[in-house]
Amino acid sequence: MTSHRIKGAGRLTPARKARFTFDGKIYTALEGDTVASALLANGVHLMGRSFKYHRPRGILSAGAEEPNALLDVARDSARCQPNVRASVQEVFDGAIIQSQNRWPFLSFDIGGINNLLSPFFAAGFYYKTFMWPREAWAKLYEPIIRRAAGLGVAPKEEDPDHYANRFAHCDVLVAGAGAAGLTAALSAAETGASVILVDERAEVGGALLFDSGIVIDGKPGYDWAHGVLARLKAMPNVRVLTRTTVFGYYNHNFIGLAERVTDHLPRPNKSLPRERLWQVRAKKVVLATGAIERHMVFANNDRPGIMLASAARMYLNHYGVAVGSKVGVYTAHDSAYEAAFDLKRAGIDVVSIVDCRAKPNEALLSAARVLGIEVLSGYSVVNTSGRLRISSMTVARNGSTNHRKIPVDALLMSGGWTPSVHLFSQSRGKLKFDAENQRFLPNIYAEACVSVGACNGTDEIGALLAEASAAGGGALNLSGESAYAWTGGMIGAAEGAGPDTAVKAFVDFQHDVTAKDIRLAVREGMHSIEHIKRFTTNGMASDQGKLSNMHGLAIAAEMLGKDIPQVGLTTFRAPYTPVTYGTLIAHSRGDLFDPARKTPLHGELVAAGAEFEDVGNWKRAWYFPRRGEDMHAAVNRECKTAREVAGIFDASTLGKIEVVGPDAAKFLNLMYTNAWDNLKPGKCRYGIMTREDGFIYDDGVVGRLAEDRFHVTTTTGGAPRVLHHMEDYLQTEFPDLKVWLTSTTEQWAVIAVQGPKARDIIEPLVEGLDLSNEAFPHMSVAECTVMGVPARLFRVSFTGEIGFEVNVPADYGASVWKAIWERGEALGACLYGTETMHVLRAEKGYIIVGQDTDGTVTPDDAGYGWAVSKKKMDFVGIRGLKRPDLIRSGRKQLVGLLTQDLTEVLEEGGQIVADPNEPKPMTMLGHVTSAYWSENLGRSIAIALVADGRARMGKTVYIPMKDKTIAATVTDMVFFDKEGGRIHG
Amino acid sequence: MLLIHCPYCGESRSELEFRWAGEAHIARPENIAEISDEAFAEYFFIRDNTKGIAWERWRHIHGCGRFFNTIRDTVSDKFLLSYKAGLARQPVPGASEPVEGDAA
Amino acid sequence: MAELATRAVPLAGAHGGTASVRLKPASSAHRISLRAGEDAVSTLSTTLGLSLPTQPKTSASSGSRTALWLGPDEWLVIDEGEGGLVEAARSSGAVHSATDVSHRNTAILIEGPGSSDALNGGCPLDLSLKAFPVGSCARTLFGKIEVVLLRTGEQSFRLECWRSFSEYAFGLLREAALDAE
Amino acid sequence: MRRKATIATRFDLRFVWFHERLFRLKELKADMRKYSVFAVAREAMRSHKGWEPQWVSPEPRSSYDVIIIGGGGHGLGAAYYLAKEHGITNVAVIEKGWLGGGNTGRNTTIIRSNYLYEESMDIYEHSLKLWEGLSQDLNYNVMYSPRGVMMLSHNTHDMQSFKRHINANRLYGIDNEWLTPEEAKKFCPPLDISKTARYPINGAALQKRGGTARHDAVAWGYARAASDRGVHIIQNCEVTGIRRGPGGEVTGVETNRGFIGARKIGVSAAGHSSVVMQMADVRVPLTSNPLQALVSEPLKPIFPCVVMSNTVHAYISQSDKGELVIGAGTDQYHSYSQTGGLQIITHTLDAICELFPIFRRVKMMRQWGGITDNTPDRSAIQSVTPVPNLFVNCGWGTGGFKATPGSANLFAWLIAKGEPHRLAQGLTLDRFRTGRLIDEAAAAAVAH
Repeated sequence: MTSHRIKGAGRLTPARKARFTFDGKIYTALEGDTVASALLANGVHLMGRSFKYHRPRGILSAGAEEPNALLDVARDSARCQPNVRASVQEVFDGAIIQSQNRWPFLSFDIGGINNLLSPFFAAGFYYKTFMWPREAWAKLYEPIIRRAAGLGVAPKEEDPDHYANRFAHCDVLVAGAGAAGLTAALSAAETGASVILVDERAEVGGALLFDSGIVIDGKPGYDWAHGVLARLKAMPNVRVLTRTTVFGYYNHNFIGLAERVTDHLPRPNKSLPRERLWQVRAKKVVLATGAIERHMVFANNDRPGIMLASAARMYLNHYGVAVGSKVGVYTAHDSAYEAAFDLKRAGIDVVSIVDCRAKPNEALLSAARVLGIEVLSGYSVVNTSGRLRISSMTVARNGSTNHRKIPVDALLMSGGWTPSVHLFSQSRGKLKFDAENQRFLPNIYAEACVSVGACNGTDEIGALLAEASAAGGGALNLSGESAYAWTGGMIGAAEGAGPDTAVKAFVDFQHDVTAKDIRLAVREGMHSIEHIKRFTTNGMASDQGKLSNMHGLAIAAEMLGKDIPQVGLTTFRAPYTPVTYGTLIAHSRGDLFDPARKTPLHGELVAAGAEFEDVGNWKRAWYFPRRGEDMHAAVNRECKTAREVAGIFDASTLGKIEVVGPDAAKFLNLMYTNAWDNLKPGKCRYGIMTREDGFIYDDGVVGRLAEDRFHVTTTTGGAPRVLHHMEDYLQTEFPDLKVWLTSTTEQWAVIAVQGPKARDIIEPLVEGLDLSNEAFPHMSVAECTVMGVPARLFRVSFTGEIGFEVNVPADYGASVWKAIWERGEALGACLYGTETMHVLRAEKGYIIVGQDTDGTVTPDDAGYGWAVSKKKMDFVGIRGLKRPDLIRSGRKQLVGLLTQDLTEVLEEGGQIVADPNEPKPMTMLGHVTSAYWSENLGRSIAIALVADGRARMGKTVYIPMKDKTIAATVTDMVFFDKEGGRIHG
Repeated sequence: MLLIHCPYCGESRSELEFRWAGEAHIARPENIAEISDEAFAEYFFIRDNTKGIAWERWRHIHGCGRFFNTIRDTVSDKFLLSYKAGLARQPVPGASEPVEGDAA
Repeated sequence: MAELATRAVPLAGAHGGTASVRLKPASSAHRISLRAGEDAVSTLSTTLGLSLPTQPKTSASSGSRTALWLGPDEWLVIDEGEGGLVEAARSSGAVHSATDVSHRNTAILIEGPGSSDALNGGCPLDLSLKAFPVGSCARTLFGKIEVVLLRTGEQSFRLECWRSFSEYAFGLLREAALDAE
Repeated sequence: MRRKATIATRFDLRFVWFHERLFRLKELKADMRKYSVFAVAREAMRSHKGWEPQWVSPEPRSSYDVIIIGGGGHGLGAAYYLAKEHGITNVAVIEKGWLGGGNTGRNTTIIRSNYLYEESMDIYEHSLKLWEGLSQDLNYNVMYSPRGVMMLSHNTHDMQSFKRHINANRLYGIDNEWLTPEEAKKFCPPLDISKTARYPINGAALQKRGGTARHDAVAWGYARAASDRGVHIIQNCEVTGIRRGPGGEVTGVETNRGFIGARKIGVSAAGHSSVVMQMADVRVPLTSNPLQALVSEPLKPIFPCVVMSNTVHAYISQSDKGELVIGAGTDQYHSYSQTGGLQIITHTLDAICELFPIFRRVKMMRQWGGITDNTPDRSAIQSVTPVPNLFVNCGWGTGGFKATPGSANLFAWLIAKGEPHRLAQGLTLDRFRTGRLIDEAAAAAVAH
């Protein structure tokens, strides 16, 4: 296909091709290619620009740790994804791929000027400047910085894809399906345990995908891995999830997985989720997450074409791609030799292995000799050249200034391997430093968890297999051998990275953090690794320091003259690699974001043309506009009709709790400020609930149905918390009381019929009950039959008119509502919604808890001191109510307000002052809690909390608004039918 | 997300089903109406907020509905014990010495 | 005599599911929330005609009636026949609370090989047959709502929820079913 | 190599010259301690080798006039103001870990002052005014960015509550204005204001002076400025006990580096305040809860302001680096673990994506947790204590960052004078006895 794909190498099928575009140019890939392998196969090394200096960057790795090659990958204008790692994303036919953070082109980027200005842009420079003049930061500097920063561009359209969630449980979750993970999973599965095996790659195998030198059970590693996979897949107790990242290790072995379901498919089935969130609770977790190869820190170590040795080996052995034709190697570790050997055997010119160690492994040296590869031991690479791709490396013997320039078009590097302890650390396990091998390893476990293989520092294949088998809980007897035992490695700056000059030796590629930045941070007093990280931004890029953390730490330790463990290690946090919001949200969007609760009468309300409002989770009818009416007109009409004829209202959302048992009254005595033992069956009472602090918590009408049965109502929003509050006291403080609580909010549809003709409307529908004033006066309750179904009828009023609340089993609600409305309509009644309900109750001075009170209001403040029993020895709130501040004078009290201009309706939330001319800050007396136009009174009315309000009756107060000041007179709260005769008919 | 053992259900269930209910073994004073302002503030507001081993209440609100008590290490978030409401303050499992505390 | 009220059930006409997960609203049933102390269990069992389960997560059925253990003093008793649950409980003479919740709850039947996967789209319980065998029941969560789950067969469940949450429950099941194996 | 460096230097000089001409700066102090564009340019020419440590970390003296326990923004700030405004320079800030390692470095950096109660307005507005000049005062760019904090209203209750706030703020002289949904969309274009949303937006309250700042810089800036005035900054020093004299008064602290004497002690230990206070047998009404936050991968500018919605529980802004910074809720239980549950994160993100559906393909890059110290009324405590010469500043809950300069400034006053400043009189411990709470939570569901 192209000259960079080597015939016979790799495991992809040459016949299965896919086409994609990169920055508008069409390329061909093979199925199974990553974007990185496909671009490399096409000879493309330049894939991105760095964050700060906009330096040209190519692919560095072949895995999740990639810091450089971040691309925008799209299917269409809505399905575009910024910051995708080219080394992870699989190519699919039709992919539209673009480079990021460059303008106008990737190859010529104006932002590259930052590279020239870099001496000015040292770590933390922005803390020291951009301060003058004061306004310039937000107006000038910050906008420029913000435009320059950021990598990819967020999609502009709503994501059309969907995502899924799955809760799962297992005995053993294995993270990583390399040699260790496969072994542990098989070992566990053979004991009958339920196993979930997870790997972030499309294929299992881990390092076996590139490491051609490993043989297990007599088979090449890759073949063995696929054999084990086949066995696992055949077992019913095993689930293998590939393309799935273990992104988070949370408390008590709760593990978050992100499975990429369709991002590799050219034309995914629409029913498939794009990604799936797995929330797994595992009895045991086996971490087999391997190790990540480190780069070498030296001058200009970031040019395209410079990459990790294992990555080059992966591109060759798995994808069949040559990363260069004249390849140099710079290493401190044995593994890079094997990469060189593989490349050489594939016919690629490997010009030199530069090994900074004085005495590399003799076996490797002789193998190199046999293959004809020059080895420069005790040498370092001190510089590179090449604008958009490396063209040469400059080498020097350690300690010498004699430089030799060697032309190369690729440079492989290895500083050794960093065990992937991210998940172990997330689980809050404690690490220890392995000084000999300069690495942190798992030490003290915080969860039921075990690390195996390279992430545990176990590198030798035989030991690894034995360790993994034991971790799985079974007893597999596997043999393994590798071509060479690996030794070596270094952390920190190599020769040629300094010691402390203008040289750019990159530690963190994406954030352009260099060795000298780390040194500067230390010089400025940043001695904690967390300070160094935050000051330099080392490890804070989207790769979260997978490559840079150890180097940064080592350079800081050297500067400080301390051992590495003394300098510390920054905390690893979830996610291991970035996770799409959509995946984390899964189903919770649109209608499934939050349940919208509808009453049993909802369909009838819709049919009647109701406008709705959100109250808590409920959809409630707000008002019922008729043709040509706005809200104001509709509410005025509803208010008038309700008082003159009758109004019908859906009150189903009121919270209802059935309190049953021989001690029911005793319990309510404790939970409400009122007394209940003297309430007779068949009667109702308005109750106020406080918490121990004495402030109003909830209110509602309570009906006693029998000696041992109460029907308690709560506010719409308060129902769940009131029930929880009651259960708390019942179970914890008063467990000896024989009483039980059951939520019946949704058992009943509640139809309120209020107004002079209320009785006429419902009477024909009610059986078995005399509704006359004498037999069934205000504040009565009875069980009866309505339209043939068992019902509870309340004679209660929240309007000041004769009122009934018809409770029927919810399924019958719509039918009964229809019948009531049919009769009501014939008699001239209306339907009304919450707005009219608010106006009518305000005309009567009835409060709404949560609107007129706010959690700082006592019953007495609200004018409901009468509802607090003076006789009871105890109730919840009895002591709180007596605290000094709750009984002091001058408290805010609920009062009525009448504006001096009748037509002026106050703003709810308006603040009240005594002296409108006081300069700011003004002394505020309180605020308007409710304010409406009252059509029945032909004027505006309001309720307000006012300091010492009841002592201010008749006085004028002021409500200063933005454009004017409104004068109002303090009054009592009953504006309509002050004598209260109407309620009794 | 915590895994919480409910002593009434006899098994461990996801934190999603539970609601935390504050420090355990704070008894409501028998003579609450009579206590001083200071004593009331102590009862209602002051909590140990222990760093380390803490006795606390949970409710299996979306399960069996019961309140119960646990012993949890607030540094590691590990549960050491769950026990039914009404039982006296339980000792820390594995602790060599009994822990002081009232039996409320 | 006034006209008789007619019944309108939640989720009327709701349908959904896939070949591997069939979803359907259950027909109306009688239900009580039954609360009683240990001492009342045997007499209540006798008058209700089934033995109230006393082990967590278990249920007991007899004829048209099923009692689900929800808590140490709490059962959801469902009768898909003639009803009479409140009366039966009352006739025991034992101290108890029986509250009619026939209309508060509604139920969705989930059947098919993917039914536990679909439920695990929103339910954090372990629904494997080992942890949640046939006859198991629990109050738990499904997405953002509280539900009561009863396993009626190896591949079938009954999900009870409050009526105003039933559209949400059905919607989430419908979506999760698409992702069930 | 050498040639390239020369080119870069020449360019830098031109940049500096341009900068100077543009703003006619006159300050040309050679003092190395002074930060300025000139100092940066000069250092650029010599590989930044001349910078001194931002603060010095001396061996502790045997005793101090004042010891502040807790090296976060509040504690460091209090030390700075003690030195600057009260002339008390024999001060040590003792930090058990690294400066700013607690909530200072873990929060979502929202700054605003549009609170409801006078006690809250007093302190948060005092703070906001200090924020406005903090970079210049400290000679350290804390990147205070008044880009506007917009709080979304979704229903009638929200509207009533917000207008109550707006009116109270206006009469108190604090900016806060009501926006229609269309105005809100104009101010923050990614916002979804469609009527069909599950929680449609019926308006918003905007405080234009609200915004964000760079959290680490606040700690470092205060540390540097305090250190300049002679304050000792002692890191990696854990207080293990508070020693008391015969009259019960404090005499110093036991630490893992030995005893250090003090005439006065100020505790400003955020989530660990109750632990420290217990060393002096003082119980404070606090619950420490995990509070989580997260950032996305860096993106080009897409989000111009700060948006909060208490109803759906979402807090979001975009950092100068391009990350979407999102505040999640508190976990329900009390904990010192600095970690929390995944469900808190997912719940926050579904709210964010409901308000901003275009963010569904954005990726979470990092999540973390802090420990918030919450009081029963969700307002802070700044108070004398029953122990003579022991002062406490805690209970800032989820709102501590925005309070930093104001809280530090008034805490310094409290320590210096032994009694609260006029603006902090309501914050004393006594309110839990009297019942005179400052219940912002009751008024607005969540104070953030």
